Amino acid sequence: EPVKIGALFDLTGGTADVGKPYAQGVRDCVRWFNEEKDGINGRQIELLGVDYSYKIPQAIAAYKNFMRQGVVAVHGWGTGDTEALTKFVSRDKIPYFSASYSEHLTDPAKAPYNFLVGATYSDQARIALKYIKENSEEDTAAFIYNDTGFGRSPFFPDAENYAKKIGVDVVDTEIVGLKALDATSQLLNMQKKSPAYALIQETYMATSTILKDAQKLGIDTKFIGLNWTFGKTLIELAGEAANGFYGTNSFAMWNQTDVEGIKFLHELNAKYHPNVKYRAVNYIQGFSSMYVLLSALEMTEGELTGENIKAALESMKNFSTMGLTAPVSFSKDSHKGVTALKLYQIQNGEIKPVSDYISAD
Amino acid sequence: MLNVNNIEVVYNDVILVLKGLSLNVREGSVVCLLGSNGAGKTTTLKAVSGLLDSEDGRVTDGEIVFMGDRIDNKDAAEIVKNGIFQIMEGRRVFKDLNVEENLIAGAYTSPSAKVKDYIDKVYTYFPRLKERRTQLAGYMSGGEQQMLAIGRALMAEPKLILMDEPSLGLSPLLVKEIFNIIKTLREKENASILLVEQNANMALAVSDYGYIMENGKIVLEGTSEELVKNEDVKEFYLGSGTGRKRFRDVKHYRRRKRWLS
Amino acid sequence: MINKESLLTVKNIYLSFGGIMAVAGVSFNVNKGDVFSIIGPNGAGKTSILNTITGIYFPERGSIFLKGADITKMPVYKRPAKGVVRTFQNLELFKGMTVLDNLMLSRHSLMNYGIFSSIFYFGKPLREEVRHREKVEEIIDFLDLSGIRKKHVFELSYGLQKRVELARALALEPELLLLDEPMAGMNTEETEDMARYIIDINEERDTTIVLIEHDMNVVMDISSRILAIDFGEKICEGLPSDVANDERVLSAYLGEEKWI
Amino acid sequence: MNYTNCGNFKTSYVKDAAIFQTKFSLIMIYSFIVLTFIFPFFANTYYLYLCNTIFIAIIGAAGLNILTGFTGLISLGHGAFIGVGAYAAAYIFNNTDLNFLIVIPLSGLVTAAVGMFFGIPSLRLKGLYLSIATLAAQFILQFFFVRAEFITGGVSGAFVNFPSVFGVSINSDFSFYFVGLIFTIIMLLAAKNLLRTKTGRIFLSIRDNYIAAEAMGVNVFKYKIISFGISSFYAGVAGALWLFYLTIITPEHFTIGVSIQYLSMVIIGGLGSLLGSIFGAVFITLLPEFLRFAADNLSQIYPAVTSAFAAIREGAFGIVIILFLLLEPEGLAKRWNLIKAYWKLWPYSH
Amino acid sequence: MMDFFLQLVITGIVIGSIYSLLALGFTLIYKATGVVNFAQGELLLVGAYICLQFTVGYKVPFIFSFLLTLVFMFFFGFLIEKIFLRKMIGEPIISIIMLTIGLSSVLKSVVQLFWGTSTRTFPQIFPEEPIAVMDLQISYVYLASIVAVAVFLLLFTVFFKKTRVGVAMRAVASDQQAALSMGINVKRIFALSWAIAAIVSTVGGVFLGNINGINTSLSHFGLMVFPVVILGGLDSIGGAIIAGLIIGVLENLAGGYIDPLIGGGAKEVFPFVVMILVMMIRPYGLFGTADVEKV
Ligand SMILES: Nc1ncnc2c1ncn2[C@@H]1O[C@H](COP(=O)(O)OP(=O)(O)OP(=O)(O)O)[C@@H](O)[C@H]1O
Ligand SMILES: Nc1ncnc2c1ncn2[C@@H]1O[C@H](COP(=O)(O)OP(=O)(O)OP(=O)(O)O)[C@@H](O)[C@H]1O
Ligand SMILES: [Mg+2]
Ligand SMILES: [Mg+2]
Ligand SMILES: O=S(=O)([O-])[O-]
Repeated sequence: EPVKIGALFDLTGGTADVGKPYAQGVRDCVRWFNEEKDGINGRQIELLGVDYSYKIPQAIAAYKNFMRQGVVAVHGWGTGDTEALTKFVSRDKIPYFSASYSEHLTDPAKAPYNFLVGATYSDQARIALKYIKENSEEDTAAFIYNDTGFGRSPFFPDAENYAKKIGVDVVDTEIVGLKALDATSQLLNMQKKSPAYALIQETYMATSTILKDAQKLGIDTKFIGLNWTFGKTLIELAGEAANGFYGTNSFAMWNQTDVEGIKFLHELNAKYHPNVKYRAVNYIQGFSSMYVLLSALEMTEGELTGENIKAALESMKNFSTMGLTAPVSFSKDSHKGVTALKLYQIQNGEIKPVSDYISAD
Repeated sequence: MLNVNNIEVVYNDVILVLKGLSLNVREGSVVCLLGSNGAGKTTTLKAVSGLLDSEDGRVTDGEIVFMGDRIDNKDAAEIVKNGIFQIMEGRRVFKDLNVEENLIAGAYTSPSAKVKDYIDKVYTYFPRLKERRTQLAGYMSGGEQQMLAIGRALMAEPKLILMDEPSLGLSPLLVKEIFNIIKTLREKENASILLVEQNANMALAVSDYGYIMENGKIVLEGTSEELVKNEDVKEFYLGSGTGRKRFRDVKHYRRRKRWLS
Repeated sequence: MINKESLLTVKNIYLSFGGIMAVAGVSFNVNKGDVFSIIGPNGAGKTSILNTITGIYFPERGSIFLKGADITKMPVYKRPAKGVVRTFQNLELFKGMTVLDNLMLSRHSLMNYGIFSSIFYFGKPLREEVRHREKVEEIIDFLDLSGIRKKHVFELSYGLQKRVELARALALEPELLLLDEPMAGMNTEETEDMARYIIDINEERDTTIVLIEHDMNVVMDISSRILAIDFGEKICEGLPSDVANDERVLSAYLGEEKWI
Repeated sequence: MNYTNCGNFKTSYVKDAAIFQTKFSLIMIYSFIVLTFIFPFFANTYYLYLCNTIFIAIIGAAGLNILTGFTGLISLGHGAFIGVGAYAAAYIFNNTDLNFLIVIPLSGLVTAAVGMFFGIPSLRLKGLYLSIATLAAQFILQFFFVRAEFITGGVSGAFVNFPSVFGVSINSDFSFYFVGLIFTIIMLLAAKNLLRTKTGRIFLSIRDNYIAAEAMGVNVFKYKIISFGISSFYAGVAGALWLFYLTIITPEHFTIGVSIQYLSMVIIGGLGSLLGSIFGAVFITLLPEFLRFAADNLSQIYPAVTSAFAAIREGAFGIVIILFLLLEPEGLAKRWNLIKAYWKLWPYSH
Repeated sequence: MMDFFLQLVITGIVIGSIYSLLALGFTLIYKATGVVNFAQGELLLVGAYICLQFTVGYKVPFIFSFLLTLVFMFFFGFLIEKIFLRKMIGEPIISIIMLTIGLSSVLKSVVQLFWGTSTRTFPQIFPEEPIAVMDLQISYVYLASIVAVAVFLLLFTVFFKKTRVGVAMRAVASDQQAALSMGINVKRIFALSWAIAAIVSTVGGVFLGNINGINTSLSHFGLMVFPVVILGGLDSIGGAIIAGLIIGVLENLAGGYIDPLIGGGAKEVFPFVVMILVMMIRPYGLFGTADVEKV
């Protein structure tokens, strides 16, 4: 009898451009377990993947359907669905992984069954602030975000408090919509405060707008983007303007072939998808996240009940993801799997790591 | 030039409105079609002009032949090109176009070189329209709108004009004027006219031939002279003879026509 | 006639649209029990006068009195309650509703129950509905609409729709009924019927009538007084016989032919 | 259907105005209601979930139909009004000791007030201009949901605990089903009564010809506002139910997409028909589920084209709507009536 | 200080010109067919992707692929009308609105089917170096869009006032059946207006694509132009253009002056607030024609 796992993907909705590679990563991981690792201790894994188009009612419908089919865990996707399902998964005791890096979803007191592989937005912002503190002469920063749960999550109140704590001056905050065509007025206002760095929480399009307008206006603030701002697509969109842009990214990149996990994924793809020569970072995210979930299932003692899986997860300490992320640890007090990451920078159209692992404590 | 043979018209696939109706219009003649409300006069005209289609109506039986061509269930646009133009009931001017633009729209099927001449011609028939040439048609009074509707027809220089109650809502003076225009049209414009009217006195006066319909069928036809003399026509359409009548003396609301089928 | 009580008084009203003077200083007085007709060429301003009486437009100058009370600036919707109700020149019915609902709607202001109670339906709302339904049935009977009461208005022929409009106005139990070309588009027989209805409404239902109509046979026959206007101005007012022989009326409106 | 004078006027007129005209239809409807109460004892969570969303959708759609179908005011802000109800419910529930059964109508009232406020432009605006003003309401309210953190909890949303009544916690699809069902029945009955009496006729008259309505003594503006109010009340109740079902809401639940979805319900179901609102709500709620079911099954057979199926599914939703409009432009309610008429005449119909 | 203001205004005009383009297509369809097109954003999307396919996929030089796209979109608009909207002639306006909503999901899914969901970029077409206007750097894309707006404005004004087809289009918008009785081929007019609208929005889409790349989320501009078309008056070509510029400028001024006061976000709701206020004073927008309602 197979082990059933539910998965919510966005293949057609508002976040499909990153949702698709992520889903592929999840699927490949399952396939790898099934075909080469003998499933979960001999039981095949059945992945019930559902494209919910980033629509919450459809996510809930899919979840109810998972329950009907008897899944042991769910791998979700965005902030909206993860939040909407929090109450249900805690009631039903279903471990729930997702790619929503909002910190409030990693607090076991509020969301006992939610787990996250990857640094939370708040941690990413903390790490960026830490980097600013250590590398800049002037300790001033601005926050640029969009007015959604996703956009505000890293900054208010976490990054704000942390900046105060370590002595970085947040001199300005600006709102730039996710689909903004221009950010001139915001950047002009920001320029008046001339922060040394600005943290950006957006997706590719708005980030590109910001970087291009900043270049046009001759703004010399340096920009650090959180994980969704950062990737090869940005370089295509922003061109020249992307040069010098920093990103906080908890995952190894496709071109870091010195990392064991990346080398492994190259091989895996050569076998499964011989035509595919490049994988976006989202693929690696999806793969890593599922890898941790499946490994926890393997480690679970006794039946695969929610409580047992949760116990297995909470006992994970410094679990190695083959270098795809910093080692993963969960505990009864924290469901953040990863709290350290490297900063990357775009240099001449290439993404290069520019720091060692920095941890956010 | 127009032969309507035994047509049946059905709305929405269920409502049978015309039940085997036939009529003819000879070249250069004015033919009037009389009948009470709901008899199917408008429907008849629309069947000829192809406007039924836009109301989910269809000619299901019989044929309509115009100058040798079958035109039943053809496109309205094509029928206008063939030379039939319907002046619709209720004027139907383009409310938010001005007078001149309404006329230009009427000339859609005419050669563009002639549009200016036609406009001038309409203005000579209706000087009032010239005064109002830049006014939005929707804000004109009923009579003015009717003039515009007739003017639009002239813009297409049709061979056959179908007029649906052109005197509706017009002042006595204008009614006369409209009928004079009809006479003029026939003499100067060389147009044949199929005229639907409630004002039977006038209609029979300007027409050569008349049909009277009830309930989707022709119940009486004849030359206008014959019809004017017919007792039933006198009673129900002309109002006892020519003189005015005392409405207070008419005691019963509904009397029934003798030819009721 | 002299002792008749005055119902509607229009004093020197003006109304213009853009550059066009639709009504230019018209005054007249309608007494209780009158059939008061307004005639004039197309575009003379007849409908515009009606529109000022019913409040669709407010006159720019001048005033309108109903039973001595100034109603010049009263909003449209308050006037029916004062007894002023109209029909329209081009049918303005509620096409998607049944004939019955058209008439019942008219009586909404006479119905005495609130929105909240209506959600429970039984009790007062139901009693009121039945009471008003009875009144409406009287009118349906009177105008012989019983065969079509459950029909949607858009299904009806033009002539019937005209009659429904009259019925809808009657359902409001008006004191002053304003009719804008009720006979337009009707044949002789139907015109006779309509004339008969108007006479009965006037005499039996005790309703004062202001009538706009181009059918001179009717106007001359059933009016007690006639006002003739042209270019928004009064050209003549008086008894039918006076107006019919007035030179200016003849030249502006009737044409050469004598009507009486 | 012609009314015939048969002596006893009173009972005839009462009968003439009854919702269910024949004994047969009355029996059918009672049996149906009984069945709906028995159903949850035999159904699994997934089906109960679908029913629960359908209940909420029916109430919301009925509300929108009152405004759009009956009064003729097209609203593109219904989703936001539903949001107002949900947030109001969360706020009241968390800050008072009131039972959620009281909180639900209260949030309806709050939403009605907000709806009436956003109805004010109807004083001057007509037709499409007004609809787009309601679109503005949608965006302005969304902004409010995000920014008025002290009331709405901002972007991280509002939470409540599972409510309970008579000591029973409404924390499962099974228990919520009864709450949803009862509210749906009450709300539909109230709407039906409202619409078959004075107010309903006034709404229709405004829809059909507002100038004539005014000339017949209708205070058009007042009733437009009332229509906004009633419609929003329904939205508010739907929103409050949604909150208590989910116990957590964020601004993302009440986007323009939701407004459009409700609009499709009333159009597909049939404008100006309460029955249509029910059909529309059922149809639009089940359609994506059905399409997903189909897509999933097909993907299992042809896994290589999984992503193509995903894209097609979105389009299929559009296609179904388009087909509906092309084939059934007057909505499902119309078709239902035709079917009913057919069976009434059976076996004499051809 | 003045500099700041000027910069905001100029950026506003520049962005506004894109809004104008998008609004124009919308207004065209409304004017001729009375249809409020909720699939406007998707038309734009299809246009942009087609152009991308020509330039990137088939390596056609941009200017040719742009022209090819316009031709393609002309027929595409034509076809859409023929397949989907033709049958709806005469149905209630709200059903037609719904149909365009359905259409929007169909078009979106077609785009996803052919081009997927990842963000795609045009090759460098306009010079990357912006040019300086009054101390402000403006990209060439925006200049091109301003020029396009001016050209369209001129073309359409003449078209609707002076040409017979233009007048016929307005006649159709005013009363379809009466237009039919004039011999106006209503179906062709409808198709034509969709064809033209498809072209206009394609121009907007291609410019948008050149600013920041394209993915399916670009279709959301279809909704964002509502304040513009309403402010200008639904049926006014000039109105659409002027309102586009006004909204662009207001948005930026709001961003510049109000954002700092309320902590940001004004830029996005402000157009809607302005829209409502203007509508309360001018119910048919700045240049829209009032419904003729004579009784
Ligand atoms: N679009 C339609 N759908 C259904 N029935 C229709 C339609 N148009 C007309 N009818 C019906 O067809 C019959 C004939 O209508 P028609 O308009 O042809 O009459 P008419 O002789 O022109 O009457 P009137 O003198 O009132 O204009 C009427 O009973 C009418 O109800
Ligand atoms: N809403 C309006 N806007 C602009 N002009 C108007 C409006 N209403 C009426 N007019 C103009 O005012 C004048 C008088 O119109 P009105 O409708 O009162 O004429 P009428 O006497 O009723 O004519 P008819 O007998 O043809 O109905 C006309 O020239 C008309 O164009
Ligand atoms: Mg007729
Ligand atoms: Mg008039
Ligand atoms: O993606 S939603 O619009 O459904 O939130």
